Amino acid sequence: MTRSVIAAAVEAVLFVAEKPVSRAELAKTVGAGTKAVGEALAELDEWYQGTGLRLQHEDDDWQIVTAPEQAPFVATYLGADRLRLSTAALETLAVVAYRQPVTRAEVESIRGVNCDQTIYTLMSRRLIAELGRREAPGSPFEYGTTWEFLECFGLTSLGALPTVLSPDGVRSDEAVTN
Amino acid sequence: MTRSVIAAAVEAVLFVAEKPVSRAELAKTVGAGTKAVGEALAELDEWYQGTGLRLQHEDDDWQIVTAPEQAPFVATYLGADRLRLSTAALETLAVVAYRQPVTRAEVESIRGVNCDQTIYTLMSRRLIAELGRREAPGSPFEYGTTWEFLECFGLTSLGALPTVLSPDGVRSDEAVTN
Amino acid sequence: MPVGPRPPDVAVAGFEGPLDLLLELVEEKRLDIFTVPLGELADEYLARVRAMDRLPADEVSAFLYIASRLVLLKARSLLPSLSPTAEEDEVDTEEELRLRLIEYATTKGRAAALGDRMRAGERAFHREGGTVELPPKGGDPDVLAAAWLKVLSLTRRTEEAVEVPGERYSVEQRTVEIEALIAEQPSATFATLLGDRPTLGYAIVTFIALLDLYRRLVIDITQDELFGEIRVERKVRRMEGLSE
Repeated sequence: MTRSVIAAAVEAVLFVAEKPVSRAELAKTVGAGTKAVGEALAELDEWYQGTGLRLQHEDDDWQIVTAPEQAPFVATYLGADRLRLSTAALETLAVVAYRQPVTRAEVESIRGVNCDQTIYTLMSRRLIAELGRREAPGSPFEYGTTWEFLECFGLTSLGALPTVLSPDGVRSDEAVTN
Repeated sequence: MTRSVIAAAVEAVLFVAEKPVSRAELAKTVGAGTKAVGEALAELDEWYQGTGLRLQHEDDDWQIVTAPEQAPFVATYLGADRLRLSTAALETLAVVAYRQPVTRAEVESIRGVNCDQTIYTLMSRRLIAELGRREAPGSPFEYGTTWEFLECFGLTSLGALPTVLSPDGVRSDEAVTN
Repeated sequence: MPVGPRPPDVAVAGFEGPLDLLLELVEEKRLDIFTVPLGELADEYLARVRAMDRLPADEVSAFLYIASRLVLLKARSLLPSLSPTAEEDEVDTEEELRLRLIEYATTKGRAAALGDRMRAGERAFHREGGTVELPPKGGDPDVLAAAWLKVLSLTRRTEEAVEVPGERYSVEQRTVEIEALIAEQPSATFATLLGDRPTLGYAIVTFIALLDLYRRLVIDITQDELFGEIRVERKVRRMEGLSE
């Protein structure tokens, strides 16, 4: 039941890391190739099924986090607050999450209302962030979700966003990928 | 290959804890008896054989640590010549540095989120310290940066902190001086 | 829960916005979003807008935009000769509005899915890494300053965001006013109805009121030339018993 030497080393490094670690840095740290590290990460991911831990990643940055099922106990221990968002804020968050990178004007065009307020709310809760400016007239900011967003919603990656069917039941795949 | 429900909960709590947790507190947190928690700890201990993690205890205080065999990789990662802090910890450190002496409630009101964990992290890294209690209702602790903070950031004194213009370009003088 | 100012998320009379209201009408009537002629919803849409007690001035224009498109779609279905101009055709088709509605419905579904996750509270937690014994080194003061700037900017924006425009007009009240005026004098111009230096909110509410009066056959609206004066006239009621 032992795991590969590289997986154990990667696990130890991720355990002490204060923030997500890129696969390249993991490779450098444990003295292995990025391909081997990729396999080690897959091994850990599988290993953590059914345990109190899981592997979370955004692009190629990785971190060990607690399993969402254990949230009540961990929140009790940490004295953490429950996240609460209004329907309006959730709608804006949904547009940003599934359509990122997205500008404020695009969010407003989809929701049909002014979104200044909800965008500020989501930014001050660190759920979304400005990614940079789009090369377009007016150079508007583009927004995307943050690492905290994945953590707050218990998603291991953006690919784990819930699949929601549109009313016709077919255009379900436009998330993220566009 | 799943582990018991209690073991997964105990694992998640020990994972986020940054100091040893007593069996009694674990039992209270996960809502189980001390005997059941003892069995869960034995289960975890066995589970961690051959992985990058270990269960360590002193008397009846428990903690997850990295496996001794992985020490070289951990040292490589941590020993790299730069400070690693999560975004949350860095923001909290910024508030303390520019606004000291400051209470936890003040830090939270400025950052807009709960800061218990990051304050603990910064204290354990000796970047901030309790200065004493404020003469105010509840006598809250006041926090400030340490000598190690100055050394870590290569600052000769707090007066050498970079001047920051606030977003509207006028409130530049609220750092340190107040 | 974060301490500090909490910006209100204003829902307009129970709706998150004009598309939300339109979607609600479709769902309430159990209509098929893909086939229902949207123009058929114009009357009901206007009625619901009229029933709203107070509309925040900064959201009224969005409601007006949807309302006017629905009225146009209805007019075309009643009068096939009212074919769209080439210009309108590009931006103002029923299909485009329908696609927006479908996309909004999808967004609402996604928001609900995220909301379920949020309410279930099944979130992950990371370690802050507090067990490290080595003395820290290699901090970058500029990175620290940047973090402070970010905190400052988030705090500041939240404070600004709390300001809410105070000016509000009621469509219902304005409709009553215009109806009374038109009962006394047979006609008026849009300009006189607006008065001197109207605010945007006042102009929009006045316009919605006119659309509503027009829908209820109280007034006729004429405009002799492009950008010319819009005339509002009391509608000549036909004798009872005669069909329209």
